[in-house]
Amino acid sequence: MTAPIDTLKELEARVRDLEVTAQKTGQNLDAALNPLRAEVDRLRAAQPKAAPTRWERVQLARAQGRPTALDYVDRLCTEFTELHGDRRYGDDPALIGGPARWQGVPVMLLLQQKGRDTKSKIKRRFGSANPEGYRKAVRLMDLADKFGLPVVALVDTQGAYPGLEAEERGQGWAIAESIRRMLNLRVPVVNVVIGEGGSGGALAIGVGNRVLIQENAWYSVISPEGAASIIWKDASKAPLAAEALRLTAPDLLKLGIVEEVIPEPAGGAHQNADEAARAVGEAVTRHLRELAAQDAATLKTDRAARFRRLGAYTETP
Amino acid sequence: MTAPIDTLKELEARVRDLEVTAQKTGQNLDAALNPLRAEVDRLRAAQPKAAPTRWERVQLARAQGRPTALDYVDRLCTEFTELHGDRRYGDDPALIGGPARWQGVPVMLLLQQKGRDTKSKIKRRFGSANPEGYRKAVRLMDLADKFGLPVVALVDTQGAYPGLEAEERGQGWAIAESIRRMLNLRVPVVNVVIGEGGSGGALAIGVGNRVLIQENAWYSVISPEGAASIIWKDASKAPLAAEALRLTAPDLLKLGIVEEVIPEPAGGAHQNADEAARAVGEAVTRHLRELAAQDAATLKTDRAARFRRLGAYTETP
Amino acid sequence: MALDRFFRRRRPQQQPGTDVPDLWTQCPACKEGVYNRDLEAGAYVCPKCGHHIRLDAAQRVQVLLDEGSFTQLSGRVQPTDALNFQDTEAYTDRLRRAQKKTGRPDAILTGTGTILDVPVTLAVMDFAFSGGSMGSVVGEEIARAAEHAAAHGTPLIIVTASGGARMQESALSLMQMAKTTVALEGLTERGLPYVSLLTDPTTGGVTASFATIADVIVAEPGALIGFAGPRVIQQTIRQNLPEGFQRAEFLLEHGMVDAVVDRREQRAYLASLLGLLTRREVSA
Amino acid sequence: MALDRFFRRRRPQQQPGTDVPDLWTQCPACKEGVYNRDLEAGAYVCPKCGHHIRLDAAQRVQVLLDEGSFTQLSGRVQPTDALNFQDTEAYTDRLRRAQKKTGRPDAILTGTGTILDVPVTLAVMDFAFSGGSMGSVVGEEIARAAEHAAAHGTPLIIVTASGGARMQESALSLMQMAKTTVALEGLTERGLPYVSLLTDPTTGGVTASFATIADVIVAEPGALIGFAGPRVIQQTIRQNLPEGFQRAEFLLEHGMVDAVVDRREQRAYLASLLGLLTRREVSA
Ligand SMILES: [Zn+2]
Ligand SMILES: [Zn+2]
Repeated sequence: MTAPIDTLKELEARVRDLEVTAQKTGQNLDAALNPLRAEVDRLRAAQPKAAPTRWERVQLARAQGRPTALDYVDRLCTEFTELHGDRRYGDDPALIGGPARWQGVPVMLLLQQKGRDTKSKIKRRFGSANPEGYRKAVRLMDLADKFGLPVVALVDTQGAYPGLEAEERGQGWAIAESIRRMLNLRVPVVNVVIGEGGSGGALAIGVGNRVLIQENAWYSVISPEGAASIIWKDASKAPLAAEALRLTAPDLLKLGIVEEVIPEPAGGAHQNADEAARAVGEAVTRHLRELAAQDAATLKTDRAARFRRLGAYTETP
Repeated sequence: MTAPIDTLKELEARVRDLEVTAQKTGQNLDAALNPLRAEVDRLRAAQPKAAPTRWERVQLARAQGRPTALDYVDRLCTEFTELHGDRRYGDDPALIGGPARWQGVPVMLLLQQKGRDTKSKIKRRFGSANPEGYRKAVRLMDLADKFGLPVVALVDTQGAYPGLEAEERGQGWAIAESIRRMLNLRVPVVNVVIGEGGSGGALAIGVGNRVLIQENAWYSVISPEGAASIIWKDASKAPLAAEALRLTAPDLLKLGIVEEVIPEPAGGAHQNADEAARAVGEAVTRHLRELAAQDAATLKTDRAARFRRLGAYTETP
Repeated sequence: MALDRFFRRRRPQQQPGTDVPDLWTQCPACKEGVYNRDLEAGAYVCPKCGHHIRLDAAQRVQVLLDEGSFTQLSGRVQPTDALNFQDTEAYTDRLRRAQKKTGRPDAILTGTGTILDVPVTLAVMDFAFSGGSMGSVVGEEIARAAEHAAAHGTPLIIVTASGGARMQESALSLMQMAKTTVALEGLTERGLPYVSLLTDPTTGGVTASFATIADVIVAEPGALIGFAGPRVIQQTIRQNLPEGFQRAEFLLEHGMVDAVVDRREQRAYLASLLGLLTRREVSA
Repeated sequence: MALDRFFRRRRPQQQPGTDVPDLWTQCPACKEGVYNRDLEAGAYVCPKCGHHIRLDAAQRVQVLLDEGSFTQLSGRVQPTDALNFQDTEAYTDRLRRAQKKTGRPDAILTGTGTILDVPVTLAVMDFAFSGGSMGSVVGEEIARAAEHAAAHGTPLIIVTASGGARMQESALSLMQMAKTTVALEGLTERGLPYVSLLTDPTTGGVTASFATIADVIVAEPGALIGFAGPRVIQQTIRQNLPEGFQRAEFLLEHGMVDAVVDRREQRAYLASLLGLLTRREVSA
């Protein structure tokens, strides 16, 4: 007996396989992929709307057609001026940014951008940044600080890029420096996890005054597949790992790691990007407005205190 | 009629040729070179001691066996802890540094190091730094500022390295950043041109509170050979260019570009490195002592004012 | 090409806003003929191939600023031959020739004006004057422009075009790299934006000082930008340089400039950018 | 090798300063036998091949600090299973096993002491405890050590040895990267030096946070140091990694660490360095 949900999973797996092939070979397979994607969307829309499991949320966070950072920027910002380069080595298309007006308010944007079609996904390494990306982020944060621009950072990455050259050029060093720079900003910082929040690569631009997360986004120290590989030596046990990792928005709210969960349209953000963007826009603008009342010193010390207290331990006398 | 000075010039030319060959081929020709060098030294010592021409001074600044930055450090510093790397890309052996005690006083050293034998000269690119060198200098200046260490910078380079990769990684950007960082330091900065001071590559670590120069060192916007190539399309006209460029220590003192000329032993610093080092050590220590009395704000504003006023122009009403 | 030569000879005499007597010009890149009226209306970008024709300082002001908004600051500072420089030609004669050719004391024009109503202080290097080389006058005028911007609370834009430092002033010209950096620090202290616009060519001491410490660095399409010149590098590495090396697009790829902006879009780009970067006071 | 295994089994039980019952140990690198007395006297560096044998936290304290100068700070903060983590083994059982093996609550030991009479605050990660993974306790103890150093005006030294963040605490362990960074800022504000000593292996979240923002970064010879682990990189690039990749010497060459210092010279190196970096007040 084949339930509709299994057909969907089967199709989703085929789409993923084709995307991997496209990435490996560099071929553009959109012609083949797009009809499959459309069918996947149709089946998803038809699914019953029970509260999704953790693993289902992970899949929603990765859903074909889920709005990327630039999809939100397109809907919420005017005058986005992308500034390029780390002034040292290169320009990373996986982590981009620049000044913009967010629903009219001047801000500095930092965006992990996965790409919208096969070609741009490959170019942007599916949002996995190289050290250059984090060093560009530091530079843009310097500008934000200098010109008093609040920072809005949209997090969406499975993690920093685990490449040989990334290691040669100090991936760990670049992430650490980005974390430190963000923690030291004298301007308001609002972060939103809009899809995947994978490990240090996500945290690098995730240490703001307010950390928000979309309803179906995830945020964890390791991807479910990575955890499954370590625990069970079997990446296909990812659904089990997703449960164990407590990586969903409601989990994170409970743990005090995020301030707010931003609702998504029924069936996920990809079902209605405009509606998803309205919710994200409203939440960020509301937090920016609250933070605008705080002075530079308070912004920094409150942010520091927020992260200083995170963690779970007991203490013996 | 072959005067001794011509024999000397002939031998010097042969030494240069062999060094070029060694550099090109990567072979170690010291076995052949060292006897020649010894003879050159002997002939030089025997020369009459008339005030050298500008071109003769340029040759003294390049004399085989002239003390390098590390030769001064060996004689004047204890506890020199070389710190490596720009934390971004690489470690440059042409521009090195770290904390040390300069005649007992804790300082941060920045050194353009040419190399002492053929092998190390090649490794250190004859003191021509890559962007990594200047970025390491910036990092060390950050540490100096943080820990209140005066900076002592020994300048000795024909210029920044004009390589393809140096351009790719932003040679101009790195030099500009180094100039800016040094100008902003809140600690005393003393610079000494100890041999060649070529162009922006020298200025990058040359913008301190007191700029000193050894008697036979030169400092100019372009090398005599470079200027001769541009003016006469003929690098062998370098002696003429050296005259035109007013690049000697006495010239620079007259122009207000340096505060003090440090005397060298008769015949040049290479005739007696210990004596040369005593004079450099004394001068730097004296200036450090004077600057120690100034507060951080004064150090920065005086340094800024020093460079703000340099230049020659008239003004119409 | 006769017309090409004619164009180059004519250009320095053309004053912006005056009637241009010759009817058309040959584009140095695609060799097509272009009506001068179209060139001027199109910011001196070849409408056939997009080539950005080199501008003198007056043309640059005309292309960037709102019409009639320019008020000149520079002009009183005059070069001198402090070193009595011995060359194939006396430095003073070289200067006189360049002054006659360009109508300015040296390779720099500064002033104030507006870009789409955004007030700015503007400094423009003039490549037509001795290859835009930076001597004491260029350094002094750029420093004064930066200080004017800081004192009057406007952003600063510097348009670079330079072969590097001016040999005939030796160490004095070298020091201008530090002088300009000192003056620009005043903008940082006041939280005012400084944008550099790198045009063809920008090399040497200018690249290694004020041009590259801007808050935002914009480059014109195709502009040659670097520290060492291509010939020097070729002599060092003894091989040919790759296609597009040291061009604006190459530098964008290597993370060195924020954007490569078509000259026809620069006004809109700069006005929007400066609007966004104008400092809002961070309370306390 | 039986002796090798025996050595590994014995090591955690050895207390520094106590008599070592077994007479010799096989070096894991050169496989030669070395007298334990010689090993201990030589900072656990193989006298035959120079291999730096991994140390547990107590051994590290013994090797670094002046004898008898150590006063422990850590020990009261205890791990909990906040996520009720579902694994092949309960997280609480894993913790109990590691605690029994090492005799500490978690993978960290902190305290104060002197190095050649220079007072320091010291934090040492213990790779023997769950691969030195960083969870809430490690983060909290490092933060407290940094705060202790800032409050008491001593330099801070952190010795890292870690496979990365602790999976069983998921996002809570991720947040320790930020927590430790916040606490270290207090040293910067007080102008106190922070030196990290990276030992074999240091990877993952530790490399991407406190380990690499030190004023001076020292590495032990041969130590594996990186963000992504070699296996993950190999899966990404689908080719073999070069010899020496991610080793201390490789990182020195790539500009990432200040020095690679032999363990037998670390005390002299650190004492001199800290003496030089101790902030002299800049007047006013
Ligand atoms: Zn054309
Ligand atoms: Zn051994």
